Amino acid sequence: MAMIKIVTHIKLEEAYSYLSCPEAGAINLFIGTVRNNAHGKKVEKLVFEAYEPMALKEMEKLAVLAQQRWHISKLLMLHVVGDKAVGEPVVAIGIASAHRQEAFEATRFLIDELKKTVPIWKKEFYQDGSSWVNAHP
Amino acid sequence: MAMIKIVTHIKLEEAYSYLSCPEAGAINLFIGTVRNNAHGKKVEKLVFEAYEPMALKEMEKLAVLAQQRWHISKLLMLHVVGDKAVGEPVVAIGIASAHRQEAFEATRFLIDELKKTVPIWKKEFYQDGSSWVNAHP
Amino acid sequence: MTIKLFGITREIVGASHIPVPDNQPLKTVADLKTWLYMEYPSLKQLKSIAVAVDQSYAEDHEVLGAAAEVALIPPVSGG
Amino acid sequence: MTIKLFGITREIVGASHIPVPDNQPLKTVADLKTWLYMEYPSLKQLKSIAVAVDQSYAEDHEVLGAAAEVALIPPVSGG
Repeated sequence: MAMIKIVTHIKLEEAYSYLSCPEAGAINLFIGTVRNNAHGKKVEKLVFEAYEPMALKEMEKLAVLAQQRWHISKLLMLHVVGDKAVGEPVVAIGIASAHRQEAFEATRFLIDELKKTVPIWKKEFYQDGSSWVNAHP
Repeated sequence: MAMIKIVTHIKLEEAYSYLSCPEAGAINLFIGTVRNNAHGKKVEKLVFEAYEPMALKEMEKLAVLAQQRWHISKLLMLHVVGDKAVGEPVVAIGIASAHRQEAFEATRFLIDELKKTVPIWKKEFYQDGSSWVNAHP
Repeated sequence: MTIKLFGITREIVGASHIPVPDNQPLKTVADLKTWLYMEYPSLKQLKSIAVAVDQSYAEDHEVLGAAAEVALIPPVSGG
Repeated sequence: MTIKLFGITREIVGASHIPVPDNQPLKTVADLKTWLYMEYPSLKQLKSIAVAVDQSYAEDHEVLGAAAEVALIPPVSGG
């Protein structure tokens, strides 16, 4: 079972309720948040943009890969779009599994791969300008 | 900074609020919960008992080791005592760090070590009896 | 054919879509890229551009054919 | 001296403390263990028993001395 969504706000309680289930003894939840600095610059906010239908399809592909590789009870992938202030959650990856090793490995796989393939873009805003992350060589 | 506690209930929102901070871009939260079965037996509840002052000291030692080994913004270790029904959280390990690798590695280290050294005991109750986990050869 | 743009490609081009003139014989993804870099040379400043055909990554040799939806995917940076 | 008991050791002994008679010359952790296994042979059925002195794990050779608090630690199973 998987919950995969592009949202404007990540609600932790909702994520946890989805993951909680009687056959899972381990829940691992990774939350990526907006850091106050990047490359030595003070960050004021981030703006996320997604190619939503394709982003959802790519996330679903990753979910299928993870479910083939590990024994997973519940899988959750949420990513935000829109403006996000320092401290706010921007991505949540959650795995519920019988044992903890699977939860750790699958969470790590999903966030690593999400960052490589899912068509979502982040623009950093500083006091003196802005830039699309990772766009230039 | 660390929050280390023995509690009767783990409150997820409280754990997350503690971990959230502007300099951390990564929060990893592991929650161990009561599974509905163990060694092929249906589990009805668990009862946890702790040697509290020593358990807290051992958890603090692990926190110090983790903070020496990884660059950690916030560290959280909560463990319950008392009766716990299927699905309820029994342990929470949380790490907030600038980057996700540190959060994953430190979380895993802390739960692995907690299970080895912290004086807390779990008794499983089945329909037809009960047993202290891991006590016998 | 129309090409969807996101993030920095949208900003560079100054629009959320590029219309491809009907007289352009763009058979493959590679043809599309060649045409794009000619029309919008500033796209060359990006680290990479991938092409999505019908919401899946497409290799250079793939034929556009009757693609319902084509999009440029500049380097992703989610998470 | 009194020894705190938890979990299965508490259940086996049937009490949360074991009083050690004053006439027992228990100098080290090893001496304590030897005495315990004699007095409570059923403790031998456990996978292991560690001893905590003043809330820290103590090795067999360590001297109990003026320990304020001694406890038995059966195999832990937290988490």
